[in-house]
Amino acid sequence: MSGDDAKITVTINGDEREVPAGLTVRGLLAHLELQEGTVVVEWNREIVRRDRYDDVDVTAGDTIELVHFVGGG
Amino acid sequence: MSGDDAKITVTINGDEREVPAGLTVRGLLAHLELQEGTVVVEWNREIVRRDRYDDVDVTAGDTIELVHFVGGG
Amino acid sequence: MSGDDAKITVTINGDEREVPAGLTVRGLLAHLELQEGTVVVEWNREIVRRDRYDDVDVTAGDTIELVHFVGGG
Amino acid sequence: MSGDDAKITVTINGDEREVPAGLTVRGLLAHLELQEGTVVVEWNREIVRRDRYDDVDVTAGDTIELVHFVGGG
Amino acid sequence: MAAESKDIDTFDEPLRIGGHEIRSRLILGTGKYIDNETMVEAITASGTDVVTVAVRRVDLDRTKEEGVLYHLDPKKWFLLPNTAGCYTAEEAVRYARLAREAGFSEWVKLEVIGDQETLLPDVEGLLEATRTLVSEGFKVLTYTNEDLITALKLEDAGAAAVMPLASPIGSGLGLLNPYHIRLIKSRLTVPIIVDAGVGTASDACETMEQGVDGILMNTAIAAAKDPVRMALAMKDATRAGRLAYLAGRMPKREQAAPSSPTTGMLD
Amino acid sequence: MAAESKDIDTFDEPLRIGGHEIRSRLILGTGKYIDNETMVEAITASGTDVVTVAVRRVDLDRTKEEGVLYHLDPKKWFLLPNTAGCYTAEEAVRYARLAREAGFSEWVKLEVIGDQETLLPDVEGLLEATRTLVSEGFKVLTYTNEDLITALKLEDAGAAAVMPLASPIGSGLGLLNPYHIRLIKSRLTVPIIVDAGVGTASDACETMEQGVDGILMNTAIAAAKDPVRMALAMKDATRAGRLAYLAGRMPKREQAAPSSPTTGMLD
Amino acid sequence: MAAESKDIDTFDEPLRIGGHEIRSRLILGTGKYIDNETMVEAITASGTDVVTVAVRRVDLDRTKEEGVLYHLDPKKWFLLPNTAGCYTAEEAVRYARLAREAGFSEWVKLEVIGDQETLLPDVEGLLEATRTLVSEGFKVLTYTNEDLITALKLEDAGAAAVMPLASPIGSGLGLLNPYHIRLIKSRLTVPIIVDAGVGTASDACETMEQGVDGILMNTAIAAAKDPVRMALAMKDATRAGRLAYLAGRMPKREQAAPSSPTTGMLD
Amino acid sequence: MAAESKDIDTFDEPLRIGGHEIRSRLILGTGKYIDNETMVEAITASGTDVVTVAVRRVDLDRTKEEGVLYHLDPKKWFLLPNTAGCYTAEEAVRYARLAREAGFSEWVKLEVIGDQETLLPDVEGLLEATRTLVSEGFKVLTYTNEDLITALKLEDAGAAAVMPLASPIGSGLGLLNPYHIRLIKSRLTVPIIVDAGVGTASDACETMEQGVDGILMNTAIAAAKDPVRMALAMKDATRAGRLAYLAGRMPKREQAAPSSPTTGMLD
Repeated sequence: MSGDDAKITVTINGDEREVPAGLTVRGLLAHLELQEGTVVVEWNREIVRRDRYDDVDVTAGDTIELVHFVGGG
Repeated sequence: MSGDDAKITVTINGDEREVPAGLTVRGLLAHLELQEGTVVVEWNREIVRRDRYDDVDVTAGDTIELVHFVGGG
Repeated sequence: MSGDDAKITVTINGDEREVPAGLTVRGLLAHLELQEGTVVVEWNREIVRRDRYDDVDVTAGDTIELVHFVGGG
Repeated sequence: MSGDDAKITVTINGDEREVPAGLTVRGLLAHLELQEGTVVVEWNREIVRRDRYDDVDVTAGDTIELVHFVGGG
Repeated sequence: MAAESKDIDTFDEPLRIGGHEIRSRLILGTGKYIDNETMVEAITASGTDVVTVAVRRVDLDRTKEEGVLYHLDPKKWFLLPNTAGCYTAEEAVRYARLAREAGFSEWVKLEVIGDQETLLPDVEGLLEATRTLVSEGFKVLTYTNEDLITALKLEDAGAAAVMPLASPIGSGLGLLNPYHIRLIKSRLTVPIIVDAGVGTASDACETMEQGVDGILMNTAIAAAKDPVRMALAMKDATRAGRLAYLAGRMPKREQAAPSSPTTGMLD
Repeated sequence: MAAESKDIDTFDEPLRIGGHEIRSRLILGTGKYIDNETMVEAITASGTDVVTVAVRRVDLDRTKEEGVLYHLDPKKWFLLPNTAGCYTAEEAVRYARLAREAGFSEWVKLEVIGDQETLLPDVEGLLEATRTLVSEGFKVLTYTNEDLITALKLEDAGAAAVMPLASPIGSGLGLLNPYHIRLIKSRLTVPIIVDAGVGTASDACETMEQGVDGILMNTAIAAAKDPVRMALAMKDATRAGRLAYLAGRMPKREQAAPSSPTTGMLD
Repeated sequence: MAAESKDIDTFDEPLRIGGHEIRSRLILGTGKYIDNETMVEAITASGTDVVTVAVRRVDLDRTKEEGVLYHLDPKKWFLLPNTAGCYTAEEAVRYARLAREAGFSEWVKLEVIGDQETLLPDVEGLLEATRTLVSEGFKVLTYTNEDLITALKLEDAGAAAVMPLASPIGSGLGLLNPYHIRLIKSRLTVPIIVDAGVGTASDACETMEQGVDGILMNTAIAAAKDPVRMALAMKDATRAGRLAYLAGRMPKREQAAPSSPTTGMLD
Repeated sequence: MAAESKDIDTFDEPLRIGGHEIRSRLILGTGKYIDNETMVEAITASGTDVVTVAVRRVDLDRTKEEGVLYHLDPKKWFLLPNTAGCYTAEEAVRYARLAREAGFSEWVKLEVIGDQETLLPDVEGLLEATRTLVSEGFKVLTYTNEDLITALKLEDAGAAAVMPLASPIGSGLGLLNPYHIRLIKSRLTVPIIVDAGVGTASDACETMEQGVDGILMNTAIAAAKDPVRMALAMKDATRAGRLAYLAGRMPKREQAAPSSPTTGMLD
């Protein structure tokens, strides 16, 4: 058997979600079909620069916030 | 038969009314149970002074206005 | 002696003035060096249309108002 | 010669003043002809209760503030 | 009331209209009260000396109680009849004559209304009616708008007092145009009594601060949730505004200025 | 004064600050009067129960007459010391302690000024000083600006009353921001006393109509041409505004509404 | 100016008075400018289509340059003669006839002044003169006060436009009485052009927001420190007020309402 | 737009905040529009160079279209992120850092809200967050209240611009306190941009006439019946107010002054 379909649970934008194990932040954004340019990633309360998307691994129990700009005054 | 119960029609405050024939203004006020002190009489567009109440006869077709003071600003 | 230099006195815009005798309204405007187009003539309280400038003679004692447009609100 | 007329210098309400040596706060108020009831005494930045006027000695170099109520909004 | 009287005597003089002297500068209407008891109580609380009344047909079919004289003692209050509801000079003159015949006085509050929706006056009608009534010996207090020119003409016509509005009758919008009210007061010699539009106490106070001689109101008191309490408020507010005008207010400053001494501070 | 008292008892309840009960809703400052006689006469005319005083150095070289206690009987008026002129929390606390030592009470009107030109409060300093003084058992009436958030924090800090300004001290510009004053009143439970900026009677009347509990003023009376008459005007105006608020004003209408019956007119 | 025109065409329709169509809702007077160059520059900057002129005697002793026609090209601007300075209907009619004789049009801005100090109109004179001039075929734009009743009568008399004042001529006090201006607009069908009293751009903007059809001003521009810049400001302000009126403003709220989403906040 | 540009170049200089230059003095929020098309059309009509945006969670379950970047081209408009919805300094700082990470700039419109009902700022939180963000190299535009003292402290703390409110966010109550806005402008050197409360064009015009450097609004346009037309009105009104301020308004006069010559009248 392979670990390909292994899942971990992380908290994204306040909701617990199952995502594939072994993803980097870039992998997570791809998995969620989010276009990198428009999203900012906060990983366990720490902002992840775009140039570090490949260096940061998403592991079980992580708390991730994915934010962008919306209309506001 | 006597004329005691003879009636005439006059217009008082806009309404046609039957009143006994042969009344003076004073008699009319008494007939209508109006207290003289508080009412002003206009008889055929002419104001009737209190001291002339006995001199003015009410005849058929007369137009009479009986007014007094009411609350107003 | 000729009447060429005969003078008459008329009241123009409130002031008595001597002007040559025998002028028409058109002649008067020329005498005063006023450009016809911009002036309106009131002659003895009666407005003189432009087309009648030649018909109206200025005679002694006339009261003439010459008005135009000035800046105003 | 006696020390009766010995003087010390203290700062009262911002001005340096010579006052007799050996005064208590009560003595100082008397010396300044101030009526006790209406004045509050701050001695070296510390408020002196009325019942301690006899216990506090005024010594050279003390900074004393004597305040009262004046008209104000 | 001793204290009260002393205040007035010391701090203000009575209002004079024609020969008449009035101690209170507040005049009240008597319309629109929920009941006659409230009306009398409010009028009493207001301290007014003069109340207005309207001239209307006797209702021959209803109890005779409706007449306002059954509730207001003419010895206690001066009754000032109005010509409310009249849309022509002729009509207003007719009502004024009937009012005089009631025998209380030759005084009348003249109204000639120009428009049913706004109850704004018809100044042409006002001038005509004022001239007629003055020639018949009436003392005419004229309800008018804020127009100085009309006010000057009404004075020339012999009006005993000119009564410009603060805002439309019964609107409670307050003093919409203090500038024009001050203007009228500054140019006329007869008393100026602001009539109609006052909605609450500060409106009355502000109005009197313009220097006018008095205020006439009705709805602001009759339509308040608690008319008697509002009547008391209006009494105080009218006097407050008058006294403030006489006292002469402090100048306004764009900068602040301390109320306590800036000297004598501690080190 | 019987009539007066009856009015109050019937038409309004006393103002309660901390445990204290005050009958008049008008509080007066004692600064800037041309002379002490005028000050006492004006304070008396105003009917106030509470007057503010400042804490300053005794002038050792001048007559002792200057002390305000020589003119104001503490039995007749409650003396409320202020911290006017203080620019830091520490300074204000020092003045408050000295004031308390004078032995009249633990009440203080707290001012921490943030700018000499406008005398506007420093809200950070106010909050710090309020916390300190409350912890030392003072009853603190805090002069502040129109900011609701600061007012809520002052209440949390234990202020006995919150005193937002109508406009800058001594400006006489009147109630610049009724909206925020209403807002503060609607959200706090401690008494709201508008302090500073009132210039004339209608300002006081309008201020009380916002529903606040009282007004504190000084310059409007002291700098009026006739301070005593203005004091009387302010007494009436404050009460008028309060009563109007309690009475509940008529609704405003864009249309007019007749005060006299529209029926019963003649043909 | 392409963008400009597009705006107007898309967002507003032209003002129609009588048969005439005017693209700009701002009408300018031509008096009181420091010099003719500034006048022409300001008028040009304002984008107006119509300017008013006065009728006066030719000065026989001075240079002929004084006539305004030497500076204003009647092909570029519609010249609207006024009857300023006339105190009777008869006088105003005389000036109107002389103005028409100048041959530009039968339009006249009618003024009948009732008082030298305030320059307020004499409404009786206005009505008489309007009737006479209309019967002689004039198109009469009548300067009047804020009185609805007079405005209604002027419309009945045949006025092509009614022009109530914002405040007295040359005062710059702004819109003293928006309520009455709205009232007049709501009841008349002819165009309402507010004439006189506007002092700065926000006055013009607020005036147009009342829904009126246009504004006539003179002193606000001529007496500004920089008339040309103020003319540009007035052009923008007039259009801004008009567009805001047509756009329909947001409702006022006593409570706040966030402009940014309240959901999607981080934990 | 040639004419437009010429006007600006001739009659006003651009607004400078920090190093940045902005041609339009009107800044718009992007919230509360019925749809994105209307938002973009209104923003375009307004002529603004800068629009504010909020930072919120991506909605993982909804279409990706919701992001404002799908509708607003960052090359056309400078995007100014706000910290709306933050109730503490710490929270606001967190949002500001996330916003900067989006990579457009180090600019942020700082909000620290003190109360959910009124959305009024917490000045203590504002000061703390401003100091932190400035130390991290942010350019901070701070939304604050009308308090001069707080404004002065924000400037000391390094704010690039201070943005006092006209009235509460989304209320549309207009400029409640022109006096304090003028005061802040007169005492600070950084740009003053009035933020929140403007309801209609005349509010914007009057606000700019106080001499402030710009206006930020959202609801007044988004919640107008016709947002695009209102956006155009606001563009004109903002410029009109600015130009009127620069032009220098005529002095107000209590008396009238004729606009037409008083000489040269006929006999």
